[in-house]
Amino acid sequence: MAIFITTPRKRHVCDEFTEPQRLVTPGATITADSDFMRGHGTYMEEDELIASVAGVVEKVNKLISVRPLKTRYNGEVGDVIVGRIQEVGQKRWKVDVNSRLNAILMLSAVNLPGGELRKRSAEDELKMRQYLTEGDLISAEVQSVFSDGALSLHTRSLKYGKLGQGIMVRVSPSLIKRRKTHFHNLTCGASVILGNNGYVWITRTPTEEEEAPDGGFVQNLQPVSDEDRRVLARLRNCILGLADHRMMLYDTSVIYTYAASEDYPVADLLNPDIMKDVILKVRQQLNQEAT
Amino acid sequence: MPTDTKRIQGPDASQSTFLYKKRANTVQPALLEEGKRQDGRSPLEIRPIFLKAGAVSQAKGSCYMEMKNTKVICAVYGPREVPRRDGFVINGQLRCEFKFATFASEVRHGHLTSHTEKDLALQVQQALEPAVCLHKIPKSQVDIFITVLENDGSVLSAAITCASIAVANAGIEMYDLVIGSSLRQTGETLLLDPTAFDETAESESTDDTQAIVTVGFLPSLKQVSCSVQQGQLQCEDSIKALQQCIDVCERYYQVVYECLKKSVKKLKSPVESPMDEAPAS
Amino acid sequence: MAAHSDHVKHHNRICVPGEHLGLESEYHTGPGTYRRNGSIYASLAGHLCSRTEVETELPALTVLQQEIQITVPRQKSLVTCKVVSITSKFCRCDILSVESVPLTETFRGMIRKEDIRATEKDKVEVYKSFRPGDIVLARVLSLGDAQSYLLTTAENELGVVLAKSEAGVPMVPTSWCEMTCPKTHDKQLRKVAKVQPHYIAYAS
Amino acid sequence: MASIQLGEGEKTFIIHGICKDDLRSDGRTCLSYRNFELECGVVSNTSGSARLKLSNTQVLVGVKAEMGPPNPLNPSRGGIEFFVDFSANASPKFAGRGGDELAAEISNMLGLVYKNKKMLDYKSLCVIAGQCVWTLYADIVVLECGGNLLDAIALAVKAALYNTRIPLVTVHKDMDGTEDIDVSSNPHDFVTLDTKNLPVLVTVTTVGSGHIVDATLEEEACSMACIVAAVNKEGAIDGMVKKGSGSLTIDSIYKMLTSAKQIGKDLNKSLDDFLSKKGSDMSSKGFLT
Repeated sequence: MAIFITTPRKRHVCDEFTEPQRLVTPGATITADSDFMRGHGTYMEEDELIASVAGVVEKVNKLISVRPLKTRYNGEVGDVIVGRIQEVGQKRWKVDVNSRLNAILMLSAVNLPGGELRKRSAEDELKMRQYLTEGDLISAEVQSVFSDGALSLHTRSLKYGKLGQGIMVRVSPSLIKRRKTHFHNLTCGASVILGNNGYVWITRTPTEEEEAPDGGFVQNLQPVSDEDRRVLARLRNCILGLADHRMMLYDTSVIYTYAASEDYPVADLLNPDIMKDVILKVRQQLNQEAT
Repeated sequence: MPTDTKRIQGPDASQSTFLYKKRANTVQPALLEEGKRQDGRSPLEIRPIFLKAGAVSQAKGSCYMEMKNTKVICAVYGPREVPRRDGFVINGQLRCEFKFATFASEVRHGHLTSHTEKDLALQVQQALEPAVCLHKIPKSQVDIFITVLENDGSVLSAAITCASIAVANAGIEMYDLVIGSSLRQTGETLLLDPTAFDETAESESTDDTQAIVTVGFLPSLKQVSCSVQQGQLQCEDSIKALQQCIDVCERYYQVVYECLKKSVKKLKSPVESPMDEAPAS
Repeated sequence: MAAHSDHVKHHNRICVPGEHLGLESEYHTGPGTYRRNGSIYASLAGHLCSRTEVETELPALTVLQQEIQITVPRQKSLVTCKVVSITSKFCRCDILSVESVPLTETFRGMIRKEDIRATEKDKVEVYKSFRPGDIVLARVLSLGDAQSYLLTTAENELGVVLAKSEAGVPMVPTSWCEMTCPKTHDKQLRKVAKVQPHYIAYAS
Repeated sequence: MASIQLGEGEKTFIIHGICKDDLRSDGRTCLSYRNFELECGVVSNTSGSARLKLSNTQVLVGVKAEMGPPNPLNPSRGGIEFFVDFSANASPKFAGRGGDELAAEISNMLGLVYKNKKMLDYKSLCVIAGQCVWTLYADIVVLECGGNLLDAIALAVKAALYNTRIPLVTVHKDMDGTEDIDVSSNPHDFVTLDTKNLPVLVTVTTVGSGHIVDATLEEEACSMACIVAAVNKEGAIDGMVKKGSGSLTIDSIYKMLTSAKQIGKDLNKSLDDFLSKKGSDMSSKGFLT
């Protein structure tokens, strides 16, 4: 089996890549006009509005803010996130959500096995590690944001809960396009959760009889079929390819990339040159649609 | 090497006379003419071993092991609480410390733990981990301290055997014992249980393969928990050497078994035979 | 805590970890043994014995080391501990022994306010139940977190078994929630344990 | 390694993929190696250097040749010393002394392999027997710590040694018999090292009942044991260590070693081809890629 060694390749800038309109660096003056209101990523000094992060200036009426190019996840209420349990504490789990601070999932904010409206007993408190333990992945919704920026999560809906077999990939949270839904059942037989925090969960779409409303506490550890596995692996490589080329992630871009990648075997997608071709195709397709 | 300022150091530039003695000599063959080794053993002969469990009275478990001039002592303490900084670990942990006494080898060892010693400690630890029922001692750690009193080759294998007996002696639940053995291959010749001389001896022709293989073996599970090969071997020879080592481990098993049996008996009636020497079959 | 009615048979055999003892179809696994591939193996070096608790069931194979068994606190085990500090929400203590086995090194434990007693949990106050220095009999609730084990005294038999007054004399329990100093006749509040005869061995 | 935690479901998914379907999460088969980027001569102040990027793992190796008194045990032989530095850039966990234990483990493994006299022509590194020899300091900086760190380091070390240029020295005898060392001032007077016998390390990781090479961090998290074998271009095993807290049967060790041997031969061939084409190339693209 041949192993290819290459010299480092140049970061390719796509021909059709248009530089964002107003790119600023920290310290750059955005405006000296005092009519505007100060938004995120800016500060005032001597009547001038100055950027505090590197990013794109956005203006909504009088409000000026800078959307950072690369950032940790800044949660907002209602966001769908995918997170990993870091610590089991007293009546709460600490969850890594790619944010500055670990998010908190209270025992009272989860659906426990045995009914939605069940009262939480002291026994549940002792069995917390049996429900969710260190390393487990969950999907959840942001319930509230604390004053220090830490998030409080909840999984009080059957679509949220513990995640079973599948692949988790990390991308930058700024690449996730905000949509009405972040749960997508794709036609290829897989489901993705594009977490607002940049964690993407790829799994097999469960068949109807499998879809048990248990919040994922009973895990199906049966082997996934070879076919499904190939689909998931392809999807993983596609999503990472999109992220590598700084393309926004949403259902259409993922579906297009998946379709475009089908000319190649899954493992070949690891080759940056092939991936580049695939992405180029997707870019053209998306541009065509936009016009 | 960092020096310990609290102790009186020898002169900076001192060297052991051993170094000069060695330089004067030419290459010594691993085997003497009549096919015997320097210490009179034939290549496939192992040294008699002496084991005594419970050699350190303060420790939870301990063992002393002697293979002619290789002398190793091991003490086991715990299980005790895992230090706070290590975070939550549901399973138990082994922590191993390996130290050569400063006078153990021909060249003096430093007081501080060297990289080699840390590496040996890790090897022993990883050799024992599969054998100890770590889930039975949740949130706890077991400390294993190994001191080599005299180093005449095969220290790693001796340390593994010694440590596993000490852990068993401490009454910590184990799936199996771990027995170590090693061999030295020079060209076609296999030297079982090599002495320090055998380990460094060179064969006449420099093209010959020269390797030391050490194995830790779980005799009941029939699995290998430690395997270190130093030097070059062909893939097939490497496996052959491993198999050879495993055979030696099985030969040691009876001695280890008797030693543990005696240590259990002694707990019942302490006036039984104080020494339990059992030469390897 | 083996009941005396058990039928214990000593096999007069010493075994070492990993030694094959018998088939799973013939025996149960008792302490000091484990099962693998349908067989039972020893996990300790010690004497082999089999114990039949119920006539109809298979006998359990056990390996006993003559010396005290190595133990660490486990879920549901009975522990003796010494109170180190109290706060309004919980009480911290050092676990001194597990069942009847004294530990060479202590483990950290914690009794939360709500685990102090079984009834009227909301009226419990930590300082009215324990004081630093008290010797307490407790049961392990769970392995807790990285810091400490979670303990409970929410049983009549559990609670303070030994407390010293300010005069330095062991106090005498007068009710389930009060102790008196025999020297100064000072009364102090405690969650007192109703000491059971078979627990005494553990606490001593 | 810089370990990560995985949930039960993720682990099961990875293990089934490897044992059942011979298909890993990124679409590779069990015994396929990822392609990687390699570049030689990246640091100007070294005698030889190389940078290697294997997916999320990135290492930089600089070799400095220095002269000094020899080890009294081997007076007429030069030597090589390894030092691994886990940059805190790779993970804040490595700040301070955080990476020391892992670093010692890796440098010991390399030391164990390079101790063999046949690796390098240590005799040619001798300037004046008993007085002055070359010592090669191979310093390894781990810039990014993804999976399969050990393999990446060994590959980069071999590339850096290929790239190493040792200044030409001549020894003069004075009238009174004392020897004088003269280092050539011409930068084009140098000798290179013979790296044809140098092995690469192949880590074969057991996952469930199968084994894989070039494991990712996630796959490493599913494994209890692995063997690290040094394999040279002929496929001989130049050293082997079992790592991790699991145990293996002799049959699986045999299978793993056979896989390691095959992969090692392929790796060596690819690397040698690459180096003979690009290895002495000193024009570096640097880090701005």
